[in-house]
Amino acid sequence: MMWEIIYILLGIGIFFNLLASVGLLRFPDVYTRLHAGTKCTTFGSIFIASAAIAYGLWRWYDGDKSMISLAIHSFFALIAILVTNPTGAHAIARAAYRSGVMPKKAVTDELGGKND
Amino acid sequence: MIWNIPFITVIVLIAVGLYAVLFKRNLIKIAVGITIIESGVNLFLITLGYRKGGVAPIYTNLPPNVEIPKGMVLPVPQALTLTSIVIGVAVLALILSFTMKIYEHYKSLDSHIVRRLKE
Amino acid sequence: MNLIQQMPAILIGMPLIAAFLTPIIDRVNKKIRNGFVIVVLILEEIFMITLAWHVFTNGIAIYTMGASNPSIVPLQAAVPIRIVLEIDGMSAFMGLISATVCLAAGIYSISFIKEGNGKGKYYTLLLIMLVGMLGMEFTGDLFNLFVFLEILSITSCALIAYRNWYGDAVEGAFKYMVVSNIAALFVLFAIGLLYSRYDLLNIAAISKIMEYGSLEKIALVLLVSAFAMKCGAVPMHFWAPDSYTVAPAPITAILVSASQASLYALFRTCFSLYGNLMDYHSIGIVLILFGLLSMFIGVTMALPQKDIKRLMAYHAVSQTGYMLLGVGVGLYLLGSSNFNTYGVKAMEGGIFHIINHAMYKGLLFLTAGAIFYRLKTRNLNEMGGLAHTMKFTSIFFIIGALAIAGIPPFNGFASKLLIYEACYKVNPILSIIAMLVSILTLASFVKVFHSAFMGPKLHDVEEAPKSLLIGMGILTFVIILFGLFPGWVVNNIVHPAVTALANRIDYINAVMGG
Amino acid sequence: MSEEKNNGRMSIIVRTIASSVFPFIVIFSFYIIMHGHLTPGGGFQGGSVAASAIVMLIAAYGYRKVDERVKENSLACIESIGAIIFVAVAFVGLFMAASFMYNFLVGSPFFGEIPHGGNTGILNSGGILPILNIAVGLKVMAGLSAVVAVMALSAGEKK
Amino acid sequence: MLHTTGGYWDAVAWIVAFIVIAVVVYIIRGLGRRDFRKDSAEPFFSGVELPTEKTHVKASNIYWGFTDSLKGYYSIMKKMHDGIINNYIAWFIAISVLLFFVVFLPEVIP
Amino acid sequence: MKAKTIFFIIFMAFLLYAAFEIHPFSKPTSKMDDYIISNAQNETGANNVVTSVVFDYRGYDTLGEATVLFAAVSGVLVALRRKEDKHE
Amino acid sequence: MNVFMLTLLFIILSIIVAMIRAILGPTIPDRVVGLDTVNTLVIAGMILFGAAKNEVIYIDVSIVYALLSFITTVLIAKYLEGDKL
Amino acid sequence: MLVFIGTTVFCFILWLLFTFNGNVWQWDEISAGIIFSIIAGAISRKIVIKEYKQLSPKKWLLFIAYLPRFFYEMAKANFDVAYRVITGKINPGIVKLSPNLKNNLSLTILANSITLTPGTLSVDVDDEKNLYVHWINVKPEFFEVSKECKCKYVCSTFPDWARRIGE
Amino acid sequence: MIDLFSIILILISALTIIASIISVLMKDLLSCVIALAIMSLLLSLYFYMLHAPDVAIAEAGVGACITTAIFIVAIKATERYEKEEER
Repeated sequence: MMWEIIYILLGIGIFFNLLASVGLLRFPDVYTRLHAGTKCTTFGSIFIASAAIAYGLWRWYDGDKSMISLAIHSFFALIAILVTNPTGAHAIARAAYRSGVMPKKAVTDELGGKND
Repeated sequence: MIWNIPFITVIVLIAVGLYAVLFKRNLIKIAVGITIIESGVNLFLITLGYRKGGVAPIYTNLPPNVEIPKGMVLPVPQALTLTSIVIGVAVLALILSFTMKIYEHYKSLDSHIVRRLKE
Repeated sequence: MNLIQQMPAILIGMPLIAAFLTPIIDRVNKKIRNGFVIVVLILEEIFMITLAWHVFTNGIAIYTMGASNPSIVPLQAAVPIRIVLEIDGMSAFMGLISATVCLAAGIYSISFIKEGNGKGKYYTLLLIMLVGMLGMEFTGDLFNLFVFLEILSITSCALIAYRNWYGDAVEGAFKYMVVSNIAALFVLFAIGLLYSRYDLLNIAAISKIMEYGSLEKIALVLLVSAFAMKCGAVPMHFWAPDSYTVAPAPITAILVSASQASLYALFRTCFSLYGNLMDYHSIGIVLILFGLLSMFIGVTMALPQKDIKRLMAYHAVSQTGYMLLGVGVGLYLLGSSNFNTYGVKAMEGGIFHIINHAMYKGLLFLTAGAIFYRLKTRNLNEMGGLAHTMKFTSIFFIIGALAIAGIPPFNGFASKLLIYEACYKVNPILSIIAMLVSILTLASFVKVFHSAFMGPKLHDVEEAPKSLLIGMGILTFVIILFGLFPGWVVNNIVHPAVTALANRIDYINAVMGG
Repeated sequence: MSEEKNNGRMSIIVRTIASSVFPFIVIFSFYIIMHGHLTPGGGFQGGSVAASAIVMLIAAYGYRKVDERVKENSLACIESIGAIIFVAVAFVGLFMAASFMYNFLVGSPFFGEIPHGGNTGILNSGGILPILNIAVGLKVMAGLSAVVAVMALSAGEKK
Repeated sequence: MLHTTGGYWDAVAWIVAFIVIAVVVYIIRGLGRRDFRKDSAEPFFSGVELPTEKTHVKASNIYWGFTDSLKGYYSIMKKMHDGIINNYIAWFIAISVLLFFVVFLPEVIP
Repeated sequence: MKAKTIFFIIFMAFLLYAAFEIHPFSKPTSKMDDYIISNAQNETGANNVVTSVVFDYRGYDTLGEATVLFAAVSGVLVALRRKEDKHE
Repeated sequence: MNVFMLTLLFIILSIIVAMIRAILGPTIPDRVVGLDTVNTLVIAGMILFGAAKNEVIYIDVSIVYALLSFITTVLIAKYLEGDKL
Repeated sequence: MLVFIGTTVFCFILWLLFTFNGNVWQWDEISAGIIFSIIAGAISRKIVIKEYKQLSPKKWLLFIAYLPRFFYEMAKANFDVAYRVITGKINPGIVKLSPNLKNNLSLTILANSITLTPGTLSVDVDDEKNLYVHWINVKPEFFEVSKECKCKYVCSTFPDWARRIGE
Repeated sequence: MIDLFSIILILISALTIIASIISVLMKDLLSCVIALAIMSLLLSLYFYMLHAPDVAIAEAGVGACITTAIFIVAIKATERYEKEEER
């Protein structure tokens, strides 16, 4: 039972991570690539880390005491990803805009002219 | 079963770094090349110490059924690599600060121009 | 606690802790800092003489870092686990050179380096440089050798770039940094190869069980060429004139002995690590060729120079050739029956030349620095008539120039005589080239003396300040002493070094026991 | 233009996140340093992580803001102090016990516990190793951040 | 007393001899006519007027003949010392390769 | 330029030869390291053998490493220091 | 066969694809996006390897990366914004 | 002072979590934790928290309550991206939102949330705390919405959550 | 027989080499730095998989932050593009 849950979690993680990479290749400009690169990797990594957390908790429950710290440390890695990834994306997007990389196929650009 | 591919990786890394040092004229590129050689040598030391089926030589929360000492990778290369990494950072910082100063004086980073000292 | 037993560690640790204290003392008071550094350097010299005397009389001193009894290698493992410092005659000999030159340079720097926001760090780096040299010379461990090599090159580069308002200074530092770092990385690669083969890092322990296979050959080549580059053998000497020219004068004097530390590492690799296992004939010939090329190209490049320090730097390259020649002849003859007759003499000549070279080349660079201190130029064309006012400096310069040219009764003559006579037995051409180079050396120093000191009084300058004179005086004193009693020096200091270098078995047994 | 207005500061979001992550990195680096003899890590690793935290502040707030609080000279002094602790511990081994770098605390009451086999980790084991870890950590933290700070200052001056 | 391969060298004896010779020379010099110098003639420079002010030969001009006669050699040397950092490393590689051949040749050609 | 390339290739060929000559990957010779792994816990009291090597068995190297870093920081401070008023 | 290792293989494949973007990327921000993605994937890979080998203490490395990768991104973004440091 | 204590307690909790290995903590672990948390708190006391309000436990509970909702949005976002990756239908643009948030923390929470939620990516923020958002699928109806409602239109209830947590 | 671990190791080797080659060949120095960061990242994963977590942390701390920071500062103070000037 436990292994099945882990399989499912890992499967979802792999799917979204691969999706992120493919999206990175397919999208036309920086901003859309950021959508793929940030959202999907974060989401995929959440599932992969959750698999590790589940595994650690399970082993802990089975009596292997030290495995709890696998869960705790994975959880911290997860939190760190969750906090830093969107911030990094924001930083890149802003830098890209300020360094003159305009969004392609843009319908509207309300920031235009304000990058001073 | 993985022949000597890590060692070959090391040699290729050293080759790439040495290529940069030998053929690239930009001084920062030379620093990049030195960093790559450094990484290659570090990787070499680590690959020397790997033992099949070994775990890290740490006794805290050791996984069960580890044979001691044959079930652990060698610790000395890791210690050497740590020292080597620190030295690499120190050298890199010094080289790049020299580069900044050179640019201040010469207004160029081309090694064919930065040669007041010759003959 | 036996103090003489702990001396190696104290010799390394004391300047180190002084170097770490210097930035803090610098914030308190500048005068105290100068005094502190000088006191440490003098203590270092005294301790070094004590240790060297101990080593010359009692044989090899062993210091195991972190063991419960440092002077024996722990026997619970069959191989040395901890880092072992091994001070034999050669190490002590090199240590004496480094300590003396650093003392002279330290005193010289008091007035030479202007008081500014960098002087505290200057002294820190100078002390660490001393530590780097001593560490390289004392250690019996390959990786430790690499670490101290890096300490030495980093401090050297930082000090070469000390006058960072000159573009050339930074450029010379950059070149030296790249060159020495590449060399050090290949040394590390070679160490890794040896480690992969024997799972050991101790020089003596590796040497004991070494076989001369293809990995060892590659390691040997990398070690020899890297150390040869670091000691400035032609045709890998290009960094030497560049960096010697632009460094502050006292640093240049130390750089000479720093490159000799690399020379020491080269000799240690050839004699103690590989010894007569390897094909010593061909490596000996390679060293002799390096020596001949260095001597000839160095001196011919020196002749037309018009920058006084660059000229002297080329002479440093040229004089390194003598050492390589002498020791190369020794290596060439190692193991043959001729070794005990003239191989030893050649090595005595080469190694005696190391200390002589450090002294007189240091002195010459210091005099060049004194001229620079007053005139603010290194260009020989702008000098002239300095002997009218800078009397002591010109006397020191004459002594140094005569010594380097091998004019009796100064020390250069004694060592060159040994090399000439021993090389003559191997091949007369070697001696002839060596003598020719000596003549050209004299010629180029006549040129310097004529341009800088003779002639009409062109500049209105004063004598150099006292601390500069004291620094130069120390080296002059040593030169005259060695020139007057070369026999005593060779028998009591140089000969133990030569025997220590040539007897690989003693070196191994000191660590491995039996 | 924006150079004057921003004065080297990143956007408000980056700044807020950098501030909130800062104590996390610092306490984590302390954990790495303190548990160097138990888990992967040690003085150098923890020190470089802590230095990275300071680099992050420099990046997010601009050098000027950090310069107001930490001068590079005081960083150099902290580094000296770390190095002095290291050498002093080594010298205590020389003068009080057997030799330079002798691990004189193993077997002594406080730091001397000797674990056997795989275990969950005892903090007060390891003899002088934790002290050396702290010394090196202090040193590396101060040193690396001083390097970046000085280089950033020098680069900023030119513009 | 320094024993070399073919004999020995003693600096103190050399200095003593030097001093003795110097004293002898001085004595011999003292035996000569003291008034010789006073009425010695000016050196004859084949009719050219001697410059009254002191001149100083520039350093670059010394050994001009030497460098000029070895022009080919010096042009090669100047090309070698080109001050480009890449070439410095290239020389290191070249020497290593030569050493590799020196070390490995006995294996290939017994 | 051409000579440089040739020398470079030959040099790398020799190093590649070395890579094939080393012991097969993952089967190192271990004499010193086996002793260290077995005895590190008893001799130094640390669980992490790497740390006990870094700070105890090869502590002197670490001292050197710390010195390198110190020297590099001083070097950067020296190399990038501001111009002084009086030039030499 | 350990399922975590198998997952790691797929993660490596994703890294390959992300690296193509980092290599091709016409502008610097594109490359940085690639770098960021590789970063996150490596963190995931580290967690997986630690779990695969039952090594509890290895996860520290991934925390360090998760915290520090952000700094690289911010630094490059800062350079691109053209501010002084 | 309160800030210092808050940071210290935060650090101490983190330390305890890091060092938990299945057993109860040893006394030396805890004492080391206290010492180092105090040091870390002293270092970062002026950097982290600028307002005392943020220390209130109510905010933290709200934050935890916010997570499920956030996670749901994230899942939706990913399927959205998957859809766009496969079909390649994009209609991007940069739009300006005025969420009327007062302090930095809430703005940060909002920005990071909308970066991770469907179709939006925060690009810039100006001095009046207006967010500029890159929207992957700009709907034509958006331009007809009044200025106040734009924010709500793009990112549903996130501004309210951010306001409740941050302010 | 070749196991999963070896395949992964070979893939990481190839990626490391590619990243290093890219970092040498790029004309824009900023791209070089990014490639260098990727190389350091993969190298760290390599160390990690060879069971050297100590070294992996060190490489993480240094390669991810300090090296990149120093390089970027240096590029900031000098120039961004590698120029091939006439000889």
